Amino acid sequence: MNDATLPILQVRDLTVRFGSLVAVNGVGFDAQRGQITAVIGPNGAGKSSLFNLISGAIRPSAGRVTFEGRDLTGASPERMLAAGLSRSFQITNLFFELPVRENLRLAAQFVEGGRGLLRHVSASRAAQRRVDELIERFALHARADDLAGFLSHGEQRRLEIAVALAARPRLLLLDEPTQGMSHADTQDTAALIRSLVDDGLSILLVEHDVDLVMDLSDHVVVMHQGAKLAEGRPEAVRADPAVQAAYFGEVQEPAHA
Amino acid sequence: QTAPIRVGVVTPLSGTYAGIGQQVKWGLDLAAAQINAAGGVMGRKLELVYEDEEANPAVATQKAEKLFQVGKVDFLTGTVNSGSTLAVGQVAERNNRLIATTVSFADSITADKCSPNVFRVNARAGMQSAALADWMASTQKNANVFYLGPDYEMGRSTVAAFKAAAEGKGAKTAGEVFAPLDNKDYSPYFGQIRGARPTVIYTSVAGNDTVRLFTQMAEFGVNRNVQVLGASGTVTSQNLAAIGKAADGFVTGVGYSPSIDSAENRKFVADFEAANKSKPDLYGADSYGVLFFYKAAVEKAKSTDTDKVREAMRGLQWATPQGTKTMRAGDHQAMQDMYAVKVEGGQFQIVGKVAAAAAIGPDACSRF
Amino acid sequence: MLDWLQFVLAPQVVNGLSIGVAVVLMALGLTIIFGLLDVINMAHGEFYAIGAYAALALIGMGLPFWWALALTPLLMAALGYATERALIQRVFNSKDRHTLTLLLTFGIAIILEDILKIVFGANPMRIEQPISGATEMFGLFFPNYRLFLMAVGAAVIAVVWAVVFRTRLGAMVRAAAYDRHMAASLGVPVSVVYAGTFAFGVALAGLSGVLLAPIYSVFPTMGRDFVLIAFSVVIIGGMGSIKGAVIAGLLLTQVQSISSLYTSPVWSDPLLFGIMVLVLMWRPHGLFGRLGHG
Amino acid sequence: MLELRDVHTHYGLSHVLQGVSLRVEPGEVVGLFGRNGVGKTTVMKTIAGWVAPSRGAVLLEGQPIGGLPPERICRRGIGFVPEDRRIFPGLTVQENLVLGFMQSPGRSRAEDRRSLDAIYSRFPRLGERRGQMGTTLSGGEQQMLAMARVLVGAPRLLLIDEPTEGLAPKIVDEIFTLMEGLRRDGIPILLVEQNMHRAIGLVQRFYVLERGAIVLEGDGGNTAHREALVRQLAV
Amino acid sequence: MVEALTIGRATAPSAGTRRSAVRALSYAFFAMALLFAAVAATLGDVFFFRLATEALIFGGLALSVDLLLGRTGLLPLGQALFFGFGAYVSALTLKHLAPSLPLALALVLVSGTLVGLVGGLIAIRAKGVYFALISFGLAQVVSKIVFNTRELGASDGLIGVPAPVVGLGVASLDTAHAPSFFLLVLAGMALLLALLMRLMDTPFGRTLDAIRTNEQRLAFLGFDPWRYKLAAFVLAADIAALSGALYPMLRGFVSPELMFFQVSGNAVINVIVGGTGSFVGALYGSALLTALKSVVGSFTAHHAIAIGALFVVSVIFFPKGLIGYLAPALERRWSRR
Ligand SMILES: Nc1ncnc2c1ncn2[C@@H]1O[C@H](COP(=O)(O)OP(=O)(O)OP(=O)(O)O)[C@@H](O)[C@H]1O
Ligand SMILES: Nc1ncnc2c1ncn2[C@@H]1O[C@H](COP(=O)(O)OP(=O)(O)OP(=O)(O)O)[C@@H](O)[C@H]1O
Ligand SMILES: [Mg+2]
Ligand SMILES: [Mg+2]
Repeated sequence: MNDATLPILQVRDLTVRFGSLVAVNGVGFDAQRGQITAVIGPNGAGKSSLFNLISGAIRPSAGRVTFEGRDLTGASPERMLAAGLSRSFQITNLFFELPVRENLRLAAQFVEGGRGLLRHVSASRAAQRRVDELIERFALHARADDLAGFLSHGEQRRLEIAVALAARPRLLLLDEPTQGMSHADTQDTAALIRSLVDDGLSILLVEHDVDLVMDLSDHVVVMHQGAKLAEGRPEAVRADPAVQAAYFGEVQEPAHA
Repeated sequence: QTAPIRVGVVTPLSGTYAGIGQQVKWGLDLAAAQINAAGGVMGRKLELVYEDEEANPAVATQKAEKLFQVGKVDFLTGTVNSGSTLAVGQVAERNNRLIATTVSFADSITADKCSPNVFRVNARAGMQSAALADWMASTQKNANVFYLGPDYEMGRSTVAAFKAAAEGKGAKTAGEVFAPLDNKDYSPYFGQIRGARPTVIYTSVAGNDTVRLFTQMAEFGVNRNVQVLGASGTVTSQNLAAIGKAADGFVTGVGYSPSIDSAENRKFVADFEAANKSKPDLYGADSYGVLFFYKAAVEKAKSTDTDKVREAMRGLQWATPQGTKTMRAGDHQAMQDMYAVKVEGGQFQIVGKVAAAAAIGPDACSRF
Repeated sequence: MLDWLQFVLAPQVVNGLSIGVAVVLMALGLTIIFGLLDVINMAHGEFYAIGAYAALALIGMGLPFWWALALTPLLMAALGYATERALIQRVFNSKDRHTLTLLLTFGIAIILEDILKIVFGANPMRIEQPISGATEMFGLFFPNYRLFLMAVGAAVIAVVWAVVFRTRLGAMVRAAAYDRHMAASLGVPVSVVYAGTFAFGVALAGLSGVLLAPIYSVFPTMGRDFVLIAFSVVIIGGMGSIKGAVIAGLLLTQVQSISSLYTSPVWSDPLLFGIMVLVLMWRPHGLFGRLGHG
Repeated sequence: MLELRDVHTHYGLSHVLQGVSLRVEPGEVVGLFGRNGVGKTTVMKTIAGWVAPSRGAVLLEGQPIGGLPPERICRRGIGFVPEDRRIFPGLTVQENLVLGFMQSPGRSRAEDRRSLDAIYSRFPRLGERRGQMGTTLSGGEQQMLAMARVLVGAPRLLLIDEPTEGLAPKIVDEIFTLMEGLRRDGIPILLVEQNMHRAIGLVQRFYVLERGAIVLEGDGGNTAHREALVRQLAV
Repeated sequence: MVEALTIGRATAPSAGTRRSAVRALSYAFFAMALLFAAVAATLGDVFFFRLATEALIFGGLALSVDLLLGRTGLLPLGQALFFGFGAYVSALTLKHLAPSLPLALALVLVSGTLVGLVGGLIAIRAKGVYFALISFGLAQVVSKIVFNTRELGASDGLIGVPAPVVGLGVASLDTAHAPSFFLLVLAGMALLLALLMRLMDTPFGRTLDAIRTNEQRLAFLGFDPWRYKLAAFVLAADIAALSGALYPMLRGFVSPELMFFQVSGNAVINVIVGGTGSFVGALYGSALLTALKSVVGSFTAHHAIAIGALFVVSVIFFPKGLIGYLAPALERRWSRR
């Protein structure tokens, strides 16, 4: 099952409709193990919707999601996580009324594998270690005991990624992780993402920071109006005239209904 | 001894039965004032101590216990819903004191759930049905009765009691329906009632529900050419004004009516109206009477000691506005004449009477 | 069979309809206050009672019923406005708005009910029907006042709907309900909007009180169980949905009315509740979601 | 036009702004830069009236506005586009826009209509989705809506907090083009933006905020100042 | 979202001090209760013992409300259903099976779990206000059924429930003896409180806190919030039922009013006045309000106004409740030293 040559995630013909709007329309692609796959596209192209489908937040109208060879189409978020797939949110989604440390502890609880549910929290050694690791890695020492709601936007974005990472997933879905981060923090985050891959994690990334995408990713999927417009290596995608027209904006966008 | 005799009153001054609690209070206050003005009980004044029970047995027991233990009352009365009377009866047993209800009419209180510490001075449900069924049999040949009750235990048992009494006297049953307590609109049931073509409608709804039921029956013309009968609590002086003309012709069986034609009652009604700007109803009258019951018992026992007073109460005869009552020793149920009263022009008129001995029914208490 | 349709079923349906309109009027005030302000107004039943008593008092002063009908909603709006500004506003911005306002209005309900008891006494009272007589239609006997009630109810519902969804005022109110800061920064006078909305809901409750006083009696706790039905209607229809309140209100009263032909009314509450649970299982936010919030 | 003099702002006990002084002159676009959490948004909120300054003065054309409720500040002509967009969820796109009219009461229906049409031709995407609920828009669409909503009210001064956050390059271009247009129209703007390299080309002057205080002020056109800015923020 | 959090605290108090302040206030509660017992026993009182016992029993109900409201973020408006259920099961057991406290409690626990499970399966699906109103409706329906069931005494309730004697090894404790029963209930509540406070420091308890703050995100952390909510609901039902089981031993009867909204509403009031989320606040609130009602009720028939006003005032001016103000005050004192 953990065949290293097999794509970690296979998406086939994924479709979801909201009323008459087809937000994701027959999208299919593979994400390779140990790589960064980026999904880009204009606003409203359906990227977050695609993430919602893959992570189990919404059920697809049609199509299939296969993770490490297992069919997980329409599975609930907690099953997805149990399978090894975790995500962050474009709109910060934290336990705002709980301290930073507790946000991380909750997220890390999963590494205990459901044991010791009724023992004192301090008995969850593995989870505690994981929390300390994350605080270290995301430089959150100074804010560890503050409520998450009191953090600035940028700090919250960082915590958002840390929380998604806590359960030690094998595939991490990041929805615009650097949104609202300062230039310096964006650079730090890029380095961090790279180090995660070095540690063996596979990443699916939605980003608008094109430089970052070109710099980081191994494979790029371009979405436009719900459908897949192109995919390939970053340079190839960037050179694609259709992508330029739809996304980069050098050419005027053709009128559409 | 000249310290006052303290009588506890646990009665609903708020909640669903606040209207009844009001009559209870008026009756008791008037009686206490008169007894004290006339020299009290064995030279001691009566002092009433009130507690609100919110028509909730759980609150009633707490308040009763408080009166017995902290208030040091010698005797307690005032409970309205039978649940409260039964529960407070237990508290009385535990504290070795006596209580009397002046309102609760569930038969069980002086039958299968009787208690040596509980007395009832008012008429119970069975007595009311007996009087009313008797009147119906004498005025209506081949009565065809439709029953409409509020859908809870009391409403149902009241209907059942009257139905048994009526069928015993040869009446037929056209149908029966139970509407929820606090029902808003009775028009959905009118279809059924019309279809059954009854000559008599008997209802055990009470209080605010009666106002709506009667208003709507008049609105839809359901009561045209039909005799409407009901329980003693169906039309009372509290809701009569609100019902208005729609109540005319209604007949019920009660143990008291302000129109009882006796000197005692005329004086009582006059005093009551002077004190409270309102006519007494059966609750006011029976609550008024209970203090004279207690007074007579204490004076007979020459003591306020529970055992002695209980002995004195058994078989005691005492005067009330509705005539002399006798406390039956076997089940602590007062015996009294029963009346059929009819509403005419907004006034209760007596139209029939059943003697106490015929109305009371058998003694079903086996605890003492 | 035809007889049954005409004399049993048809009157039942039409009577159910007149109750339905009454329930919808109540539910409308509740759902507007909830949908737009996110406040569960536990005192709604008491405001309904106050409406009836206000009319009673006005009529007692010698005014004709129609004047009372027109004046009462205005008085009630003033009362609602004052209540909101003096009390509800104070907890409105707390993060526990739901709970706190629910509890607050619960406290207000207790106080109001007792005040009514002190002022008017516990005994029931009644307002004479301003329109008497009945109309015979298709062999059906139908009181005129109920026909009037249905017409007024329908008109009020239509006006309310139009105001909330077809006017800028409605949009303003919904925006202020969701995000007071952003709305304020767009120039919406939020405090006034909140109080005005609450006042409007209270006025609706008061209006139902006056309209129903001639058929139902007037007493301090009159609103208590009526509001229960209104609550179930609002839940089934979807809290905050006007359409939902109307449809659920009419539907539920029909179910109650027709089921009363066949089953004991003991089952009327469990039936209502069963429907509520089933609807919520199928659609967790009621039939028509909600209008104020995401 | 707008001036902050030694403004201090607290959230409860935490002292976030510790003496901020800045100016925006008529017709001027001013940038406010700084790392995450230094208090940029707090400056905006203080001006817009979402939080009250605990000390110091906020002056609009010489008149104090510090501590006024947001609706009064808005009526004075200050339009605020907050960083998290704050689209009203239960409202359609059109209803969100129509609310913007509240900023300038007393305009005729026809004028409102015209400015709505103008906005739809500037943001055709919003026109297409005018009947859709505001929050079902994608992040970028929501940002456009937030900008558009303030613009329909024809504000005299704009506060814009991170308008390009999460937007595709093409839309970022559009937003900057839009802001350039506003600058040409002479509408003063106070802009918070992380995309410094783009923003520096737009602003005439800029401030750098650090731990609740201004640490650097510079001229957008001055190369030395620009280099100082980059140095300040890269460290 | 963020704005809403500003009021009051600037930085989160370190979890440690907050919890130890609450703990100190818990000790204080039980110390005061024992002091009360000592005074009342010397005076040979019975009424106040019973009243205090009743406050504790309803305090148990309030604890169950706090578990749902203060920790899990679910507002139960029908918790009296389980309280009344426990009371009826206990009364029937004592009356018809055997006058044994352990037997009654065991049966209540088993049946309470079942009923809680059924109720939970119905109510937990709903969120927010819907949950509140569903729980309310559930209690409404069941109380009406009890009110109409002749076998359960219908509106009259059941009277004549015997007070059992509890064997405690060498000694035995008569629940009819007011001081003994008070101490027994006090011990029971202390145990319950300790268990609950401990529970909140387990991953299970912390997950409930997380559900309150952001249920939707929890699913993406590998938890199924529904299961946790159901577990919390059943646990709360058990706590309410066990508290209710003690009631008939105290008063010797049960009546359908025990399931009415009044009781549910009072439990919520107790929690709010005492302070949500702290558990011991529920006990403080219950003690405070029981005492208040007993006093005010004797003065005027319009005590409802007094209670309503207290309610309005505490919601507006002290929304955090007694503990919500005492605990931080205590912390400030500690940190100054
Ligand atoms: N729940 C929903 N109901 C209706 N429409 C929706 C819903 N969710 C998303 N949409 C629509 O689906 C389209 C795709 O949205 P999505 O959030 O996936 O875009 P995106 O690619 O992530 O955009 P951005 O880069 O701006 O975040 C948008 O037009 C949006 O309006
Ligand atoms: N509501 C609040 N309550 C308490 N502290 C807050 C609140 N909002 C912000 N803060 C704190 O105030 C400081 C400044 O926050 P602010 O949002 O103004 O920063 P910012 O410069 O806009 O950051 P970013 O670039 O991340 O948006 C931060 O440390 C933050 O933790
Ligand atoms: Mg997106
Ligand atoms: Mg910011």
